[in-house]
Amino acid sequence: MTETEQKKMEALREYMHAVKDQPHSESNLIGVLHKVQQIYGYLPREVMDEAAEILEIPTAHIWGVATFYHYFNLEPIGKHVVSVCMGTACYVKGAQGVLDALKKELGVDIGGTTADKLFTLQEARCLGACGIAPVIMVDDKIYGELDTKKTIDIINRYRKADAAETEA
Amino acid sequence: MVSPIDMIKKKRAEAVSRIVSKGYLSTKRVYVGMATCEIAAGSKEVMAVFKDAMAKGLTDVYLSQKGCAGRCNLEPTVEVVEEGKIPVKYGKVTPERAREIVDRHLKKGEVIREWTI
Amino acid sequence: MTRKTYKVTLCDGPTCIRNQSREIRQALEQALEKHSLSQRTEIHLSGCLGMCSKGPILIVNPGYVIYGQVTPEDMGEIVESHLAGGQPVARLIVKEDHLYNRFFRIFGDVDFFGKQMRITLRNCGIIDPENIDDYLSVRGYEALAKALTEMTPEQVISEVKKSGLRGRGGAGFPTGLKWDFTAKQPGDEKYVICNADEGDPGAFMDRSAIEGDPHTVLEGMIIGGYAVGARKGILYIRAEYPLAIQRLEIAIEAARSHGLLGERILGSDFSFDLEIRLGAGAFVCGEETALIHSIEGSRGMPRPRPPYPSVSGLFGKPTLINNVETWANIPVVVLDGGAWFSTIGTETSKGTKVFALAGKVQNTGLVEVPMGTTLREIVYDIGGGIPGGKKFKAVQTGGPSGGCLPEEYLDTQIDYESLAKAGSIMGSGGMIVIDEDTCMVNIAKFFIEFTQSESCGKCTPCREGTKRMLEILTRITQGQGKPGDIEKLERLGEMIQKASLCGLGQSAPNPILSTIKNFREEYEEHIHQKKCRAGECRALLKYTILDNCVGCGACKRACPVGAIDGTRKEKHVINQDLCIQCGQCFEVCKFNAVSKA
Amino acid sequence: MSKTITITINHKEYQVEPNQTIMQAADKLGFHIPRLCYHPKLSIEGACRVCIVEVEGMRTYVASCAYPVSDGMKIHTNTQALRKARRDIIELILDNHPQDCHTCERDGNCELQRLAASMGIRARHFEGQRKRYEKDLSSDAVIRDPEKCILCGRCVRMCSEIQQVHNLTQAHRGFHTVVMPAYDMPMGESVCTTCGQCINVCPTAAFVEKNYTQELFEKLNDPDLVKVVQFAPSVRAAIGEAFGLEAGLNMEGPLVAALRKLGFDYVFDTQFSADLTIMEEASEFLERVQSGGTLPMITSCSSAWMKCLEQFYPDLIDNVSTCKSPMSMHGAITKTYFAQKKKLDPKKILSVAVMCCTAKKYEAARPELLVDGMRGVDLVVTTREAAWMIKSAGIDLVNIEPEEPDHPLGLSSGAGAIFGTTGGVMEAAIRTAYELYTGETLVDIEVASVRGLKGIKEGTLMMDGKEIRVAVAHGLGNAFGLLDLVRRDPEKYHFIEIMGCPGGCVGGGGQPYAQINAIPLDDEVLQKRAQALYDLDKAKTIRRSHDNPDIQKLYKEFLQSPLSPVSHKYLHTHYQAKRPVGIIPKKERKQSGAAQ
Repeated sequence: MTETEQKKMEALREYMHAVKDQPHSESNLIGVLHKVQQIYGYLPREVMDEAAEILEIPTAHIWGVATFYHYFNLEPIGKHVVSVCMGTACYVKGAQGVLDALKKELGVDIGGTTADKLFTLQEARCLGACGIAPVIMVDDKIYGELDTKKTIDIINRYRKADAAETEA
Repeated sequence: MVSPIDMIKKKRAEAVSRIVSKGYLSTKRVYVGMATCEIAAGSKEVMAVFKDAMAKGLTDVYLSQKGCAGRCNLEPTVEVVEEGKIPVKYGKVTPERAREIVDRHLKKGEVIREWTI
Repeated sequence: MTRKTYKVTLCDGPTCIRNQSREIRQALEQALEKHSLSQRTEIHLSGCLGMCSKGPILIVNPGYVIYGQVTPEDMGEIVESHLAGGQPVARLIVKEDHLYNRFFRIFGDVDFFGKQMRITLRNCGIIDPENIDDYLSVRGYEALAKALTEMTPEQVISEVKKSGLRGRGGAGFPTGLKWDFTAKQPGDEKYVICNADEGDPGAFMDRSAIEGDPHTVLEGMIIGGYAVGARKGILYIRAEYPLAIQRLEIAIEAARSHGLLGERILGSDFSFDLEIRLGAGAFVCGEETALIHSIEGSRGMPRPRPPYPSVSGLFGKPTLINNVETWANIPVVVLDGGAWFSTIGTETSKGTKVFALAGKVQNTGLVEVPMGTTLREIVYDIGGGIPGGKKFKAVQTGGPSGGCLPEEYLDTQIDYESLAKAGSIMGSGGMIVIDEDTCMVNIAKFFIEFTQSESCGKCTPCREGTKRMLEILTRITQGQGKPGDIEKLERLGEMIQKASLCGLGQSAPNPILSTIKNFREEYEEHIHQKKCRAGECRALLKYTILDNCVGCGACKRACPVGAIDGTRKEKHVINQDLCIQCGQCFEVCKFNAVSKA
Repeated sequence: MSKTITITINHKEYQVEPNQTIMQAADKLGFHIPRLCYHPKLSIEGACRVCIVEVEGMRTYVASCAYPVSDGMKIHTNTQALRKARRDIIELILDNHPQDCHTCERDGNCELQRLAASMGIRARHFEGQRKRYEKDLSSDAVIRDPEKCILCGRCVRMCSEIQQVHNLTQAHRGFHTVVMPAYDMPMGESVCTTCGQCINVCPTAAFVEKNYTQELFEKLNDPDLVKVVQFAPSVRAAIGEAFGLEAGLNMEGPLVAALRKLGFDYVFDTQFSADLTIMEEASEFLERVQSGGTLPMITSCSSAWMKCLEQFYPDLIDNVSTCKSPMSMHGAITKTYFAQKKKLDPKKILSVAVMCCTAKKYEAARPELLVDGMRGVDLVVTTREAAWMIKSAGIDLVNIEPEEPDHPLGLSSGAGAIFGTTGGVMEAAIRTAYELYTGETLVDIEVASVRGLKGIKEGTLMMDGKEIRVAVAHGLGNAFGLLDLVRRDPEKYHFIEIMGCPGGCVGGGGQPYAQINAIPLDDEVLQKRAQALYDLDKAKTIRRSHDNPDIQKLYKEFLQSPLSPVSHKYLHTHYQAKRPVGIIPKKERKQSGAAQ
């Protein structure tokens, strides 16, 4: 765990202790899981265990919640998250092709992380950029009006940037 | 006792005065669309151009953000409002276009017809 | 009080001139002189503002206060009260000001905005959503103040009832009635909830409304809390909307610091506070009982009703749930009255409706139209028709819960009943235009794929039934449809509609059943002739090499299954038994010698 | 009496009570609406949609288990359209279910199978992809087979609402929903207490006990082994149901005879060691009272409760009696005293227990319970397994000539018999403790305050002017409620009986499945089983454990006296705090729990 992670985790612990005595404290579970994911990018089991203890919520219940909501990652994710918008506007304008191209290029299925841990491929519902459909979002940057080639170019740009970073 | 209505009226008057004090009465008011869709289309970069221009001495402009008016396919949008004149709405504004809007419209008063919606 | 400086715009259009606008200007100047405001006020003349029926028009900025049918005699009062005293003259304000506000910003864009009417989105794209001053300046929180000053909770509810407002989340339940039920429940622990878990693929009305004007939603909820006797409100919003969340946070903070949230709001006895709770990617949480479970920190699975949330909702307490658009209408209803609101729209559906217009249409975007507008007006007048000279095929409303309406329904009016009668639903506001390039079987498959993956898994019909429907549709689009498949889809669809636990399941078959009803021949072509007229179903395509093949061999090299044969410089042939319709040959041919049909 | 309302079912008018569901009203009127996820003791799920009915004026069908009746309501329970819809629903469930009825453990006992038959399903229309999951064989007691699961959610509700163990949850969603412990941990490593109540309420074979019948048949044929069996009190009160007999028949004699016919050399009775347990436990209690030991003392007979204690209430370990359960005492005595008496090599003894319980399979494997390095009980089979073995061996339990258990470990008092029902251990202990303490005979030996199915029962007893406060809880959820009281106020009680299963052992996780149209764990059935044991007690001349001559002989010949060093070596055990994956050590368990 990095130092920042530790600090954030400490803050999260404080938050959990603070909400635990409020009425309906168990209702804060989803908020807590959001915070955990913000820190680690996914929900590590030890942290869910800790949440169970502090908030006094059965671990099985937390697991049920964590697996129900697609927003939560149960495994570590890649350095970049590539989300393909599969909203209707994007779909009608060819999002499936973009998704297929990405699957092929990255060699993973939806939810999968590449072997080099660089990309995780996800499906998004509507990213709200219907005007420039079809779109993908890499981390929090949106790329629009895509076709197969443009999509692969974007991926290659990230690869290059990462390679440069590694060298430096 | 002051009624809620009276309180809200006072708040409104104060709000208006704050808006005015921020230069609302400048000749030109520039509104940049800053909703998710606009930002996805690149409006943050556009906003930066206007901010930069003001930092570099562009005066008499009141810059504000606004939500989405619904013109998704023409985003990012920028509006230039001058009192008494027909407001001008630009669509598909890129940073380059924004710089030209600064130079031609805001500085020289020329409406760039081909980019208006 | 410090005197402000204002800009006054006077309409100088022909009608207004006829109605004494010149005299008005004189009277205005005199009045300004009298209050020594001449130096501090700018007067502008404008061209026709298009509000001739309300002319002469006088507009005061900042604040966008529009006065209509003013006379020279009114000038004294306007100057004294508004320009000197800061308070607009209520009796002269054009009642529909928020409807006409748009004119300030739409010159030159009349095609898109001309047929729209903006109530929900009255401030969207006009004010700075992160600045409460902007909202206050456009009569923000005045409805709340009005309710707290001169209305009892019962009167507020009666006004909402009078307005005829119905839930904008899709089902169209009368809002006033819902409020009434919740208000009549005993107990002082009650909740109001804003459902901002907008999840229809391709719908972004709520996000835009919150991002453009978060305070309107807040104000609506505070009024709702006052009306039903709740002290606490919760905004349940998708985690996927970070900007909307951020703006809500800013808005809540600002409202608190202005005494508009918290203890003793605006000095009254009414206390109320708001909290944001995040969704986490589950479409079913738009269903109210699932949403409640999610707020409670559980799996977002619906439960049977009754009891309805108005009786037993969040934490088992009476709970009022409305969606973003519904809440955004409330300040208008309270400020301008239910009677006025009910003049907009049709007999059974009042007010306006926001749609996210997308798909194969020229102007994609967010539109708000009065109920009663026809689909044709939206698609062609506002949307600008189909791009690329393509032919219109259908319009899909209501997202995964709705249906596809073909050309003959284009003159259907937008209201809850008419859309339902036509075989679709109002829904939350997704509107997708479909042209001839889109396969109706495939679009049905797209929607059921969505609902199937969003099914919570609780009830059998939805969990198992949608899976089987998807399998059948997948088969059909892959050329493996069998006689009887359509009937199976109908049989499953009708059962799922009637037997599912919640609205998600009950409406999941709609896209399939409506496309079967309206485009049955496309299904039959897929099944019997193995043909997809839109050319979308790849497996049904047939690739052939035309006579202009030069025999370069590019397709042969590209074919992953070795289905192409031919000697160099001679026409090549595709072995249809081996072809997997991957389309590689079509892609690589530089001579357009591969045809797909 | 509230005013009645008028409803119409299938065109006929009826007067019914208000404030009930359509299903409840229909049940009373003789309309049995088909159902699957509904269970009267659990919260309303409304998930399976099998119990849908048509209510005039409603756009959709409604789930009769959840929808309340109202005046003037017109209900249809059996229209053609409804029948078709229900049939399609069951078909959809079958389409995602293994088609292996013939080789399934619950063949003939399966609610889904019965429903399919009653719907008249004759063809399959919607077959497609079926879920595929591995069986979880990790637990010594409970097997989880997610492929057979139809997601009715009864097990999850049982585990969280009644037992409040919260081991099971529905994970993932939609078509991919699976019932599992936290993190999909193997059952054997989870917080599962092995109580087996999930098995009791499961309509299919998604949860079953780990089956040892084949192994047992094999060993019964091993000529080198001396085959010894004991059977628990409540087995005799329930096994008849597995043979189509009505609930509450005491099948002790036929069962003894059947076990002999199966090939056991000695058929003993766990009621004997129940008496032995009382000797030790009552003595331990008195010692604690007299010497200022940790009080309240809590019983230790229930194996599921033992696991709970170690996981959830480690702070109360000192309060729990060190006595082994009757089954384990029996095993220990079998491999020592009995072996010596019969001059047998204890390693050649096959010690088998027929139990109403799945947790006893877990208990028998606990290393703390080894007897001179051997397992006291080598194999545990449930009532269900025993019933199947008897049937499979062609033995006619119903018409068989009854027989008596063997000596020296088969004779029991009435106190031993009532061990099988909630409150029974307490009652038996009072009978002995009172006399050991006061030296007087307890006249009224039937302790009404600890009988019955109330969740937590309390009673007081005067012993030589000293007030002894006792409490009894059955079902782990009730137990947690009681133990939380103890945590807050340790002085409140002196002696507490805890049974892990609802109703005590008569409601054990290994008891026969509910018969056609019966409800698993139906209170009426539990009461009948308990009554059989009380009747057995009443019919006995010896009704106090310390009056059992074979027990007296055992002490004389082998154990010397209660709590003697020999007793301690063979009849007592110890516990230690455990922390399996997914556990939450709670200060105060949430009452409502999260039922989802």
